[in-house]
Amino acid sequence: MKRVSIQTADFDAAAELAALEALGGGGVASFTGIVRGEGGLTALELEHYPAMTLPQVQRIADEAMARWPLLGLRVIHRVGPLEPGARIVFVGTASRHRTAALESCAYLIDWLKSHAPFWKKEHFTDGAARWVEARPEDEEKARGWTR
Amino acid sequence: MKRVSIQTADFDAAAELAALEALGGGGVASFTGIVRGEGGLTALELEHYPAMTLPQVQRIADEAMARWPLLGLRVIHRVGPLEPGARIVFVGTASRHRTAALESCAYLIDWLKSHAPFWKKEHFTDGAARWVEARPEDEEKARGWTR
Amino acid sequence: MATLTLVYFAWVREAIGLDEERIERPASGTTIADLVAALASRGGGYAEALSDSSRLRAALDQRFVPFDDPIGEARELALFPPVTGG
Amino acid sequence: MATLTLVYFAWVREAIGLDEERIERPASGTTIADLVAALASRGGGYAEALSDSSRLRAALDQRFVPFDDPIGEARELALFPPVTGG
Repeated sequence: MKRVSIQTADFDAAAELAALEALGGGGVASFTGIVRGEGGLTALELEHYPAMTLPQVQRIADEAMARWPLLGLRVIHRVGPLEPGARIVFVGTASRHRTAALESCAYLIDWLKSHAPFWKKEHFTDGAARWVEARPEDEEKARGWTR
Repeated sequence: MKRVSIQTADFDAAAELAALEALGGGGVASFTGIVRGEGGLTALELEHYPAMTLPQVQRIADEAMARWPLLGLRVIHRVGPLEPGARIVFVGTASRHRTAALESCAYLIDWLKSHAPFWKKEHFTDGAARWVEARPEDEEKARGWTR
Repeated sequence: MATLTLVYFAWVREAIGLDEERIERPASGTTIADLVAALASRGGGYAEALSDSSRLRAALDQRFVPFDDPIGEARELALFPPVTGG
Repeated sequence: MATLTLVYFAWVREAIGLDEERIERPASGTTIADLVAALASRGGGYAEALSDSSRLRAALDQRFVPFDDPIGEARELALFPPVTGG
């Protein structure tokens, strides 16, 4: 199982986990990213590059499938305006081996952060808006996997 | 939030994830261990050391809370007889930072594997039974966190 | 005449004021850096968005590429800030 | 007379045929290794379970400890194989 979705709608993390658990593996790892509501943030807007996003995320997913013995992998990335507390991204992996599940989950989120064409804009209560700046440590983290 | 349970009953991984997501952090990581049903396995029996288990798992949880900036942490470990496909263990962590959530989740499961008083016995269709042997790489993995 | 579609995202899009535009495709040996410098020299929002290429990333036909890659026969060049998804 | 409760788990418990038993607590300087060797010399299931201490782990009053630790004033010694939870 390898499923990748880019969508505006929310998703049911429980159903995604259940599908991964049903693959018969020994371990399921997941990561869910949530919009933080700090500093008067009213909305996080996610822009993306539609022609590129899905193929690029699929490429990252293929990379993970090639690198670890996975029974299944699920990536959901939302786009559009999101409220504080909303889910942004879900990565779930299932494997016979816990290390493969955990590592591939971390790999996928690190690569989504630094190698998928999404951009975040923060909107605040006072009307201000600001594009989130990339953090150099995110790119370093992704590069760490190529060592 | 820091909650640790040792129980025979199954648990609702979705509800656990939802509680962690509601803590306002940027990321929630989880790991769920599942009984593999290979080689004619009919049941996995989990024995533990009741007087020691909960204090010891709490100690591991405290260690994780001290080491990473976590908003919350949830550990559930089941004991008793479990069928193939059943959940054995759940570890969930929430943090403002995805790396803290992911690393502490991996740390917790590595330490539960090698430093909590549980023992697994496998029962097979032909009536045979066998105590699972500890894998040296599990102890090494846990030791890796002390470097 | 071959055309090259330029697509812009995030604050690059906002500064230029366009989602995309078409231009005549430059000679195939032209690098992305060359083209970006030419676009920046238009001034205004272009200069604002494209003058400092260290703040920019590029994708050629939906593949991330370094700025010293030639444009070749590509049909789409995307210019944008470093990505911040996940 | 102070007593020491011995508790056994997994195949150690099965080989000995007991969950736990009480013994007179040895002199406080006695190490776990000393006591385990004495228990193994009882023969039968004890010998089977306890002769090869490299296959065993111990907890003294619910704390994992190495085999060369003295028993001291402890009230409970648990003997078991390496753990396999998680």
